[in-house]
Amino acid sequence: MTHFFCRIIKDFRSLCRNIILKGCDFLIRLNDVNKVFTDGHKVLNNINLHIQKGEFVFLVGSSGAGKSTLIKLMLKETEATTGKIVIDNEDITKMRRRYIPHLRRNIGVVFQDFKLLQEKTVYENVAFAMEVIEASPREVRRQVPIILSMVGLSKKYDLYPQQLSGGEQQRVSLARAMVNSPKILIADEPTGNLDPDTSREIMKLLVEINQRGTTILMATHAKDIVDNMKKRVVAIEGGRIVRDEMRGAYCRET
Amino acid sequence: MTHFFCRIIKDFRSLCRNIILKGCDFLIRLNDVNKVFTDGHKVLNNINLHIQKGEFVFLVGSSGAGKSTLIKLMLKETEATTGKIVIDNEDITKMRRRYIPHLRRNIGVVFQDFKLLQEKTVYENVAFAMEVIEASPREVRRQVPIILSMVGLSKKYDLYPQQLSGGEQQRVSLARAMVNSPKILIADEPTGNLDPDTSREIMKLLVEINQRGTTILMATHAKDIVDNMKKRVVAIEGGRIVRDEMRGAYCRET
Amino acid sequence: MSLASVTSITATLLVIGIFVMLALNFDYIATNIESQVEMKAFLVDGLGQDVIESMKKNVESLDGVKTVTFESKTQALEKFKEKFNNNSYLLEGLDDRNPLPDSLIVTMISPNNAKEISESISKMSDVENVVYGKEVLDKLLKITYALRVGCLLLIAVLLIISTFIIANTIKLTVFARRREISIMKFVGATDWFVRWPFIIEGVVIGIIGSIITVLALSSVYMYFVKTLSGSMLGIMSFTIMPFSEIVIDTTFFVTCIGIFIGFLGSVISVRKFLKV
Amino acid sequence: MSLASVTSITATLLVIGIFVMLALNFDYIATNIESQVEMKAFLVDGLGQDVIESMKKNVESLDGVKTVTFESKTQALEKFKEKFNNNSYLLEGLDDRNPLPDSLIVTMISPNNAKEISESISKMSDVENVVYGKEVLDKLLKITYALRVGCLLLIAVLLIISTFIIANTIKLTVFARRREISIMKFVGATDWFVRWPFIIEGVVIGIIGSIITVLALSSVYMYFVKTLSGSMLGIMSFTIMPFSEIVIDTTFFVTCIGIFIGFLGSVISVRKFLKV
Ligand SMILES: Nc1ncnc2c1ncn2[C@@H]1O[C@H](COP(=O)(O)OP(=O)(O)OP(=O)(O)O)[C@@H](O)[C@H]1O
Ligand SMILES: Nc1ncnc2c1ncn2[C@@H]1O[C@H](COP(=O)(O)OP(=O)(O)OP(=O)(O)O)[C@@H](O)[C@H]1O
Ligand SMILES: [Mg+2]
Ligand SMILES: [Mg+2]
Repeated sequence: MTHFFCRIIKDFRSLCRNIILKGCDFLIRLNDVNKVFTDGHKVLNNINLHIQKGEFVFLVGSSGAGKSTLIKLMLKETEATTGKIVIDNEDITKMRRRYIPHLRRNIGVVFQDFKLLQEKTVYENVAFAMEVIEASPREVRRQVPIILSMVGLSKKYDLYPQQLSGGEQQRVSLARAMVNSPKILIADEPTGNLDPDTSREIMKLLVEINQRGTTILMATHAKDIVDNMKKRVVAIEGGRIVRDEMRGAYCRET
Repeated sequence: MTHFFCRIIKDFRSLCRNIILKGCDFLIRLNDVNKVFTDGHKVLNNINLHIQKGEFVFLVGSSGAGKSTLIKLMLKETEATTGKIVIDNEDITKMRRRYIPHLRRNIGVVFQDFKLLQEKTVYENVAFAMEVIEASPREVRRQVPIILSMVGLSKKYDLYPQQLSGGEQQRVSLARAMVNSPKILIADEPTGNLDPDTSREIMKLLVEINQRGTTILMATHAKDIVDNMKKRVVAIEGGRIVRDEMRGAYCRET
Repeated sequence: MSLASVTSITATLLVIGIFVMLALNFDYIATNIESQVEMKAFLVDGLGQDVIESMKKNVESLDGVKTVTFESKTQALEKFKEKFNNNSYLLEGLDDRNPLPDSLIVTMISPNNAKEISESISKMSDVENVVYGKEVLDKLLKITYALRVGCLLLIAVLLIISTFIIANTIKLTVFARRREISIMKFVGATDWFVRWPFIIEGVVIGIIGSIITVLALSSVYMYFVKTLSGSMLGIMSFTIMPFSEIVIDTTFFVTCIGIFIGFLGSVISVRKFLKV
Repeated sequence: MSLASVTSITATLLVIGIFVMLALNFDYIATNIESQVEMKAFLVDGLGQDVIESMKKNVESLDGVKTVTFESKTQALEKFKEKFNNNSYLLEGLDDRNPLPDSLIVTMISPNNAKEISESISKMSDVENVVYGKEVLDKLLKITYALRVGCLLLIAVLLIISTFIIANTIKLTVFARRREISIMKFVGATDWFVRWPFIIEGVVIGIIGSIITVLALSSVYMYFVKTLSGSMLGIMSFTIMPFSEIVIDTTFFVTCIGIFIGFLGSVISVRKFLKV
């Protein structure tokens, strides 16, 4: 009897959720996503995450919690084992291979390991991201220096990644992620190699971009930053979402 | 007249310094080190740094200040333009190429970009550092698991770097740096990808190693950690040492 | 890294080019030798000039006949004497009772037609006998056929081997840039955006390799032709292919192969690393 | 990646191997043909059996002479008849007044000695004349010499080309692992610690490539020998080199080259990336 009652409530709740979700303008929608690696390690466990257009979301969690894996799923860098991932109204789990570039052009990413082209200069690395989406050369020449000065690298434009400090590389990666004004900007630990002052500058920049309408998802370990910003915080632990607060802090408020 | 007087004082001071320095057991000695890159960029400007055996030194400074460059000089990854660098009583600026491996075996390094071998597993990456110094296979089999459990990676021993999270890779790098119990342990941003809890664990580990006699030089942006530890802090700004305090904090105490 | 690819492709094309040249020359010489095969139609004694002329015309009109020359008894004896000047004692007393007949000397377009031609001529009136060294010719044809097939096989094998080598070289070049490719894909580049530069590079490398190869081979060949025409040619009963002729064939062949290999190598090699 | 290196080295060794086999065969055949060159010493008529025997002994004792056979007038005539059976009208009436002399047929160890031998024999008493086709022999020697030099040159060129290809392949393999090498050096590995695995790999690849090449080549050759001995051999006046003989030479040659190239390629290629 209780069992039956429970089931009705459950059904009803999921029904309500579906109605609500359909109504809202969710840019990113993960439903019951699981990720099991070939070695049997279950990295993501039943993830449900919905992010609206224009939100600023922190993704926190201890090292190895599954933050980067979650991001990789959204980029189709790796496939979800089960579940549904909808980005910008497209179900990417069913997406065909040749539409993947299209998906990635809508998402600017600061990778945790930067992923800069070693054979290209700072300028070329950023310009390259524009060339990929077939921007006109004039636009490239106009836009790239602006972005580089925003991240404080105007003077380093013709150095190669090898000749940059860790923090500078990270900022090139950020510049590249921003240059096409993507709908979604995903940043994996974008201040890990930056001193507090530079971090603050970068965060200002992100907030600014966010206010202009870009949805931002940022995985980070920087407690200060998360605590100060008072934005939505999604905490992952052991592959599960353990907390999702609208004006949260790095740690659970006690 | 004043000029002459000044010069005498200066000479006397340098004389004193030399006597004092000779007397002490300095493990790392940098005298008037300059580093100018081929593009004319002066990254290190007249650096004088002396570190005694058993010290724990934080190297702080904003992004691009020259911290990593300083570390690279000590490893002879790059050459000083002028100046003298003495490590463990050997002048490494004059060191011959074939003695470089010997130098590097005395220094364990956590690189800012980890520098893990992609084709080797976690275990092999650490074991490899021991094989290089011709440790016996028995010793390798004994030592590596101990070190891996110290950094909290016992379970991940047979994964490849590609299959690890950023923080886990960082810890592998740390394990590799420690495994040979080097005289000097240099860590470039060893907690950049770690959450506060794991960071604290790692710092505990470093303090422990330090207490067992290893000299530690750690470049970092983690204000909390530096402020909490109350250790010697060397601050670099624009290639110059601007501060060197025995029980310092991340920022200048005001 | 392109340097490695260029030298590899050049090296490979050189090997193929050398072989193509050898094969072309071989074919040229074989054709040459084959075309030297003559057929002799011995005629009955004492035919009039006009009869001989009309016979000549008849023979000339046969399929596969190249030239027809008349050789009189006397001419035949002169030749015979020249040939056997060592054993001159054999010819004593031949002058006054010349046993050799008049004959028509027939050369053919291809020795493969020898049998039919000889049969046709035999059937004509006033022809006593047709001689053309059947066994020798058969042997020659068999040998040249075997060698031609061998040459083609060898070139085919070389082509396969070269494609392997080049594909490997390009694969390794691409492998060395696999990170670059994956990063491009992460930033949203389409497969073709990534592929084009590699393909262009491959084709350009192929063209450069071809040019170097053709230059090297033709200058060496020119040198050969020069030195050989002085010393060796007189000794052998054949000439090697003239420069102007071989250079066109070789250039065409080598350039096609170079471009093809460069293109294919790139396409195949990049494919594997696009799956990101 | 080792797969790429193995196929590259195998491919290259195959080309060289094919050439070595061709060259060995060519040399074998040339030697064979050269050794078939005969010299004929015509004797004055009517010598006794014992005189001829002692002459034979004398000639045999000359430097460079391999065999000496006596051919009587009658035997010579038989041969002559056989040879000219087409033009039999020439021989009418020769039987009763046989103009051919007795002769000694001399074969030589090397045709290079022909001149001296012929001179020595001419000086003997009762020898009328020595014949050995001076011009033909000279031509043959010149041609075989030229072809031998050509073969050696071609193999040398192929060797250089192959070394290039292999060095490039290995260079690219090492290039793809340059990060690995630099990391090893950062961790304190000595140059030799880094180099050894590459060298061993290079040599092993060389050996594997050699084995594959030798197996492939020798099975193809064996097949050739079989089919040829049935059909072609009868046609030509020479045989190709027997399997057992060529296989040893080729194996030796190919293996040496394989190991050498693998070793050298590794050493050279790694060097550049050790400077960290
Ligand atoms: N290909 C793989 N095969 C097996 N396990 C993997 C693979 N990729 C990732 N993992 C595991 O998944 C877990 C989560 O990794 P992830 O990179 O998502 O962590 P993270 O939250 O980004 O951590 P960090 O903050 O340290 O970067 C890790 O424990 C890692 O070992
Ligand atoms: N090979 C090079 N050529 C030119 N400039 C270089 C080269 N290597 C480093 N630099 C410059 O030297 C400066 C100092 O770099 P370094 O890596 O030492 O900084 P850092 O203090 O470690 O910074 P971070 O905290 O961001 O890692 C940077 O501005 C960088 O651009
Ligand atoms: Mg991560
Ligand atoms: Mg740094």
